[in-house]
Amino acid sequence: MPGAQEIVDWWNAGRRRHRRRVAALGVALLVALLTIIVAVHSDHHALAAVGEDGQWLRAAGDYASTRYSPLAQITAANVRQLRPAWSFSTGGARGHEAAPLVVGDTMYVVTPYPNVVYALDLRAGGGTVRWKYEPKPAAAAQGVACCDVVNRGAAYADGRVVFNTLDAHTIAVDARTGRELWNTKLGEINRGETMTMAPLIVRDRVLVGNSGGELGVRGWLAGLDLATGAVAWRAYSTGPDRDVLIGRAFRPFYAADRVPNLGVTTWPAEAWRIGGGTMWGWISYDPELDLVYHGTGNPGPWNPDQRPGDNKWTSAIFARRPATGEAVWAYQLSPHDLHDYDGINEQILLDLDIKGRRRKVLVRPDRNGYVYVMDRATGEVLSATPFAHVNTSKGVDLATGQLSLNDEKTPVLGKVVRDICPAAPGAKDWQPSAWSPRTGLLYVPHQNLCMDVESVETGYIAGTPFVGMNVRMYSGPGGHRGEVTAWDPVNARAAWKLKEPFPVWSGALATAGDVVFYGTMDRWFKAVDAKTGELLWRFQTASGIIGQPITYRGPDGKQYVAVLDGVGGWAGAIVSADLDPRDTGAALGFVNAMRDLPAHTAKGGTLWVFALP
Amino acid sequence: MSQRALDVSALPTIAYGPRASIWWGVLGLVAIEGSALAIVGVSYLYLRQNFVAWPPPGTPLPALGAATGDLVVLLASIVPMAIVDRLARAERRRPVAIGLGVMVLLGLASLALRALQFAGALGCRWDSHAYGSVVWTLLGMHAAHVLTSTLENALLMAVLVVGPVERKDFVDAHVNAFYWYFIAAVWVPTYALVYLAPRFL
Amino acid sequence: MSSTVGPTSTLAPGEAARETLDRAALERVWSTPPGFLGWLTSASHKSVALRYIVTAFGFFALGGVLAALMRLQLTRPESRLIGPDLYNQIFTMHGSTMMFLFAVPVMEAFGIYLVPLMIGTRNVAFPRMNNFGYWIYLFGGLMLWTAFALDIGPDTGWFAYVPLSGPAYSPGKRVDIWAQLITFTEIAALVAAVELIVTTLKMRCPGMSLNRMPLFVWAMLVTAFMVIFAMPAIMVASTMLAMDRLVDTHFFNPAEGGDALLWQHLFWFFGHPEVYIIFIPATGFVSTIVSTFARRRIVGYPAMVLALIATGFLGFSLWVHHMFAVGLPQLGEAFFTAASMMIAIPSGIQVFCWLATLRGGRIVMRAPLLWALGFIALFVIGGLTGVMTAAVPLDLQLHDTYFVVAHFHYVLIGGALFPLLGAVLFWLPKMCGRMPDERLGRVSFWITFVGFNLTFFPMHLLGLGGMPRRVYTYARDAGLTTGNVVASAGAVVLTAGILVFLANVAWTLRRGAPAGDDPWGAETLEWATASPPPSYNFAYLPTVDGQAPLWSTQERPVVTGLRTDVREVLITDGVDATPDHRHRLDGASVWPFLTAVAATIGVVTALFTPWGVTIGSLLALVTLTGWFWPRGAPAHETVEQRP
Amino acid sequence: MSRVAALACVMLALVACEREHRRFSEVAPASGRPTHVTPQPSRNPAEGNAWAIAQGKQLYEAYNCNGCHANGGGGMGPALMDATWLYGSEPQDVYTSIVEGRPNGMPAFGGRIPDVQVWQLVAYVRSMSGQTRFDVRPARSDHMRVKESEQARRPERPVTAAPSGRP
Amino acid sequence: MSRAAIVVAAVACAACSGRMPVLDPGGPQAARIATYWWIVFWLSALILAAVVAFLLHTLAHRRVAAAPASLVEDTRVERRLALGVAAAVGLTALTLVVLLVTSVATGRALRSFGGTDPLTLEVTGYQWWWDVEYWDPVPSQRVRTANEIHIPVGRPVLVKTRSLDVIHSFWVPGLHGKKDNIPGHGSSLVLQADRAGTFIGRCAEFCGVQHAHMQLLVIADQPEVFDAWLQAQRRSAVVPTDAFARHGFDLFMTGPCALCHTVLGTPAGGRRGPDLTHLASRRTLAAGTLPNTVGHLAGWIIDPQAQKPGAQMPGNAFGADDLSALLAFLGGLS
Repeated sequence: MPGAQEIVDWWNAGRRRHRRRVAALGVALLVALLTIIVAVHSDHHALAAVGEDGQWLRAAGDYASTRYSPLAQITAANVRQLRPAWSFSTGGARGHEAAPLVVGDTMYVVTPYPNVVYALDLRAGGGTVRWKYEPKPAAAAQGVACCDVVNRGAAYADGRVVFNTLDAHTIAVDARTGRELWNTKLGEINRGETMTMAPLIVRDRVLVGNSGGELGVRGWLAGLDLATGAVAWRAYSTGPDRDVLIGRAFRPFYAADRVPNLGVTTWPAEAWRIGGGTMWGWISYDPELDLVYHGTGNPGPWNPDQRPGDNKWTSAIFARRPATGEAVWAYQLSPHDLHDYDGINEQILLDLDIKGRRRKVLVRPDRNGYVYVMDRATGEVLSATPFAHVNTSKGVDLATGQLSLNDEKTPVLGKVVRDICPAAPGAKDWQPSAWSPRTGLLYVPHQNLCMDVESVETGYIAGTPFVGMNVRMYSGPGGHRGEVTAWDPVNARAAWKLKEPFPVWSGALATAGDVVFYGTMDRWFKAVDAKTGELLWRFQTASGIIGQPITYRGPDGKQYVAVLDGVGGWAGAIVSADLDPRDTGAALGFVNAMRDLPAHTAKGGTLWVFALP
Repeated sequence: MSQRALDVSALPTIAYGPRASIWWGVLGLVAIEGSALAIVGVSYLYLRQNFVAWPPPGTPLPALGAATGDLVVLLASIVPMAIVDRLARAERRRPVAIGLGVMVLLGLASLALRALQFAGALGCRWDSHAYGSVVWTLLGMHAAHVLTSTLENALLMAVLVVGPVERKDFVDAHVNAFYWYFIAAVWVPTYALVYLAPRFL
Repeated sequence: MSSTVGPTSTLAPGEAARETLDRAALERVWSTPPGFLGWLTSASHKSVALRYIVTAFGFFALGGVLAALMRLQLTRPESRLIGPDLYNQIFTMHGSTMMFLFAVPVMEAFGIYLVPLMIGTRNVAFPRMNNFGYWIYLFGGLMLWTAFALDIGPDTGWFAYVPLSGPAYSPGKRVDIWAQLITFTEIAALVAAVELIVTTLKMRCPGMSLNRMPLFVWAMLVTAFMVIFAMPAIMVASTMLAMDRLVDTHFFNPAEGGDALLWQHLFWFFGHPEVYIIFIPATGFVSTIVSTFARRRIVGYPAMVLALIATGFLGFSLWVHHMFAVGLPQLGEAFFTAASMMIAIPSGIQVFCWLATLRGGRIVMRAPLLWALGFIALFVIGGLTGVMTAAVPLDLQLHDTYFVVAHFHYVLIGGALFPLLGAVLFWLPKMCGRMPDERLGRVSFWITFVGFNLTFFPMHLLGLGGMPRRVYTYARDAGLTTGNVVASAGAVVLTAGILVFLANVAWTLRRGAPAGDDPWGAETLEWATASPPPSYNFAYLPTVDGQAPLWSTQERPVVTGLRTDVREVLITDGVDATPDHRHRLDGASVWPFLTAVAATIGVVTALFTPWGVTIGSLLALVTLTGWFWPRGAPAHETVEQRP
Repeated sequence: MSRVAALACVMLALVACEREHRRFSEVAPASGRPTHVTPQPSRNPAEGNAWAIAQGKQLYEAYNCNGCHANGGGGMGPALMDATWLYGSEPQDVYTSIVEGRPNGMPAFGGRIPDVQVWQLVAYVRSMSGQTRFDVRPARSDHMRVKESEQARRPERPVTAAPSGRP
Repeated sequence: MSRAAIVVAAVACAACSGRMPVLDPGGPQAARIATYWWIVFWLSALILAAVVAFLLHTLAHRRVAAAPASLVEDTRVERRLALGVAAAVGLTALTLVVLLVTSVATGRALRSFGGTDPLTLEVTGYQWWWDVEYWDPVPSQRVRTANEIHIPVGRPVLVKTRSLDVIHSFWVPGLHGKKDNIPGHGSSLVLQADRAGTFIGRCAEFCGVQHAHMQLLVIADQPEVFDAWLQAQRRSAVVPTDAFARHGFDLFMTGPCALCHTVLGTPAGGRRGPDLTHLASRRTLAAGTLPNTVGHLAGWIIDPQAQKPGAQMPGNAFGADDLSALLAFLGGLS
């Protein structure tokens, strides 16, 4: 509960905001105009580059979601000398999945619930707290957060740091002072809605979506006004076309998807209202086509018998106009999803030579185990190749775009179906990949898990889980639970693969020094050779790492690498939430695969910044 | 009038094999327990139909080592048991007692090997799934027979050592042998079902 | 009918003195020790069997009270007399008591009593086991009824279908009690079966080759074999159920690969033969009674024997007709329909043979025969409705309705209880030495017969009217009220009939006229000795040379040379009953009782924890050691005596 | 004979223990929807009753308790099968948690779940870590094997711990 | 005596058959079975009559017993008796063959019903009520209801049975025999009504405490009536506008009801109890236990255990005003 003084402050802030609305609008228009000009004049490098300035303005680094930095001070040759420059404890003890942001000489860190934002001054060579912002989200939100109370980071634009709180607010604070600029409530935790994703800011739009696919939440992506926080549009993932913002411009590539109101007719009566399709993952933006790309989460409940039909548009990819939210195309990766294969993974926007033709593609390593290479202008699937052990499906028919399922692995009501690979977290969950234009490889951190499931009938009770599946996960073939795969999207094959004992639940980072960074749940922060995967350097942190490593150029001109430790998330909930491993179904079955994690790490929450000496 | 009385006083008081009523009693026991094991075996095959893979994924094929050792021990034990049988018919107290002692050791060896099978070779628990349940039950039932028979042998050995010894004790040794043949023999189909069948089914 | 037929002694006059001497010695050796200890330790087949019979009738009375309660509840629609929870316990207890604690034990008890007498030997083959079996049976019954009194009575039907009886839907110990009851009764029944088989095969008097065995002994032999092959199925199934409930195995958990239908297969693989286990001994009663009162041998003895054996085999091939409604492949349906109908042929053979025997005989109309005749009429009805339910299409309508309730009560009461009551009247003179009252016997028959039909015939119509089984109430407007009222009224009459019968028995025991050795002029060997028979049955074991020894006018030799100072019996060859060797039987001992106590402790503890099995086994190890430990055998049999 | 038996039954039933009794009628409510904790019995009537605990187990699934707390191992909500009790392990404490909710996410079910069912849930929740009598705890359910059944659980000594890492 | 019983029974059968759903078939399947029944019945009656007559004749003309029984037999008599037995057995076998053939033929006929365009239902048995789903290729057009099945006259209906708790058995005696709903096993049967009317169905397999009160109604309507009904069932409920019923709606959603029941178009999505979206259009409550009137509904909500002890629905403490409001809302769910 916020204190009385804070309520008063908040109220006053609102009034001041009102007074400045006109000014803000003007600024916004100006910024928008400038952005459009920049966008129009940018070549394809604009997609790929974090600015040469060495800043890190959004969780994915750039609009194309490459997580590639052109900084090259740290190289494969010298990375062995990397050592901690400084560290900072966030005070949190839950899963830290966020990417720090670096804007100028300030670093911004969002913690998991209670979603404190720290601005750290980088000038003194270490992290002194410049300001701290505490949004005080409702405590009850913890009870509806499906998979730990994580937050995946903030976004910066135009002097504002924008982030989401667990209790479904989007908040913008002044990057310089930490003063709250606006605070928009977007969801209702009593209905199970939370927000964990990192916003993406495109021009004057803040794009955010909700979490809660396990609680019968109806998923949406909203476009907020950057200046005021007002909701400009909200695009639902299910329901009638007008709710999904499917209009005349909508032209999916596959004919079967061009039928009106599929968001209603592919569900049992009214089930789309509680059908999931939440948007808690990654959004990419192509300024040239002026399209944002985002996925949608799993349909609810997990028990597929309760939702016959394709369940459009869950587990799908949308291309939308950022200004209006209008859908341009959509493609459902896992129609009538059977195994919680959310479609929320990152789409990396690249220009590649596919079969001898330069194409604007979107590369999506999906939870269902396939790397999709799609034409991002039309939504055509160019290739879909498994990058992990998959037995739930037999491939994607490129003519129809249909995933061909393996009937043997379909959950059956009241019966255990065994050896389903990949497991519910998919071949790859939220953890984002990195792309290096230098090697032409996509570095995919992911897991190698299989599961047994039994679907059971479940009722919808607002604000409580709506899952209907007993799950028991365990390691996949080989016995290791995590993998990092370097994927060549042009030739649709893996260049190399690293095996990790635990799921690689952290993001990846690629740099121009041909080093790829990632962290492991057993506390190692690792640097590997981008070309060969050879382990070059590793450092043991205080807690397991599930955060997103970033790199930046400090005020002193040196290249730094930063990552948050703090084990947790769905995979690490056994540690962060003290779950009991004797229940193989705990944390939706993930605990069974992570019984030994408490022996390798403890709770924590520390920012680590590394540099060459 | 000579056939008005049928004098049986000259008949012997001890008989072996199907002539002895206790032999028939043990045959009845064998029939009952054979049926019970057969029914569990049939249940095993019935439950098999509910599985795509057998044993189910996550459970390894039952390891052959200890079970095959068990097979060897049990089959080999038929020989000393047959010798005891023959000695019993000759009503030789000391050798029979010694032979029964050997049988007790062999029974314990079989039980030790069975413990190894439960401990690791099956790769699952009785409460893991129906496969685990039926396999544990099959092996457990058979182990219970081995245990019972071993205890019987031990008891009889004790009687022969301590005394007083009756002639019928040799009949008991003889039917113990008969029962043991059954136990050893029935391990062959049990072994085949539990350890070999999943490799072909 | 006081005239005795056939000689009671075939001894030469000069041997009278020795006979007296032998009788005294035999009595000393064979009699049961007096007092309470004797009661616990008895190794006499007759005293154990009588205890069995009395106990079984005690449970019959209890089961009858439950039946009366059910009829009371169902007299009115929407009755709130008995709530559903108690009602479910009541009908489960009724079925379980009648099947497990009355019908099977009482039939085997008659076998244990009569078979040694009928085949001319002194005792059963394993007298201590026999005693052990009784105690197990008694403790099982007491446990079940104590549990019922404590509101822990099983409530999922005598068939205990999973998943309803499984751990998820039957919390508490109610079903565990049922599963353990099965353990008890199966042990008792199996012990008795082995007992009967070995006794029959190895202890028949010289000359009684298999083809001269009385039909009742044949019936018991077939029954015993059926027990041996049917009981293991329920033993395995109930153990699986108990394990599912206690140690979390998954035999019947559909989620983890178990199967609810596995239970049904195993249960009915036992459950259907169970009906024949009850019915076949009854045919033995009927054959005996019909033959006696028709004053002639049964027509078609070989056909009768073959029919019994055929019934024994066929009884195992038609369990699936209890499961037609689960949906079977068409071929399976046809097969099991055919098998189920086929069993009407051996039953038909028996009925026709009895009719022919009556036709060809000179009928002496006495009360036991009346019960047998009532049996024929009722059994034909039950058999015909059985054929109806054997047909898949019709069964789909009739299954699990009151039609089936009517059907199997015609088969079990008409087909087994009527002959049993006839048998009680028939053998009562042998057992207690006194004659039952003929008039009361007839009156009780007619009241029972009318009451029975009044109770159960309307149930056919109720079933056709859509009344399912095992419902504790029915709707006012369901059109079922009249039938139920009639049935309940019939139940009153039926109860009255049974009470009159019991009164007759009570009267007989105290006031009945002395019976003499063979009051009915019957033909089998039990009538060749005194009523009641002495502890050693026969002073000299008889020999036979035909099927009806007591009707034979030829004198037969008796067996001499058996020791009288120990419990020695004659073991003969299994097929043609030529003397083989003399065999000493065990005498009275307290260890069987203690072993039964140990087993009971184990089984009751196992209701709560799997360690109960270990505890029971350890206790049983101690008592069994005591049981088998030699204690001063006669000198001539110790090894040291041998040169 | 039968009358004596019937009489004996009645006598025994009078002194019978209550471990199996099924109190259907008790589910009938007494008063209006409670907004606050209703007067509580000094002893949870469901605690020693096998049927009531089994009902609690069914309700635990029906009311989605397992959605957050899984089968006792936890997930969105804390583990219930361990020895750590954030808000106390006594029946009253658990009752209060269910009826009033707890600030860190446990919703209040007061007025939604009738009192008798709450007590059944309380008894079941406590049985998960072996706090109730062993002979009334549930056996496995007809579902995937997710853990050892409650009846196989050795009782753990309850420790009340303040919610850690949760301000 | 038994002959008299048979006569009485035969008369009773003839008299009551109008009230006996098994013998009063409403469709071709039940008619087939009824036909078979009459074949078996009359054959059985004949056999029984013959046996009893023979027995009575034998008794009436019995020879007086000579004192001792004799083993001396008249071979001619023996031969005659043996022949008689053989003939009777032969006749029995013949009868059985007839019955077997007709049985298999009837079974075959029952399987052959179906047609190309059956109405498909999935019926799930629960302790102690029925969930019914009408299948449609378009998922959003499927209809869920409970304890009451409407079918069109003259069209075959494919009923798929299943259960998720214990074994139940779906039985509508006026239309067909029963089919078990067994957890872990699916099964199905085809039935058809040839005339409009209401057929009472029920659970025929013992399924626990309230097995007695687990009925369902099958209402056969003319096709156009049925289509209209089905169309109406596809409509979701609307939030009531009038304040009183709106209060009832709020009580439903925020109180205990929504935890277990579904009302389409509202946040209530429970699956533990029957779907109530069209409650007011149904004829009975609590799986055929009570007529669906306001009074019964009120009593049922407050204290279901009085009507159906052991049922899953608990009693609910509603004050008089709240209860009226709730009833007003429920009354609008047509």
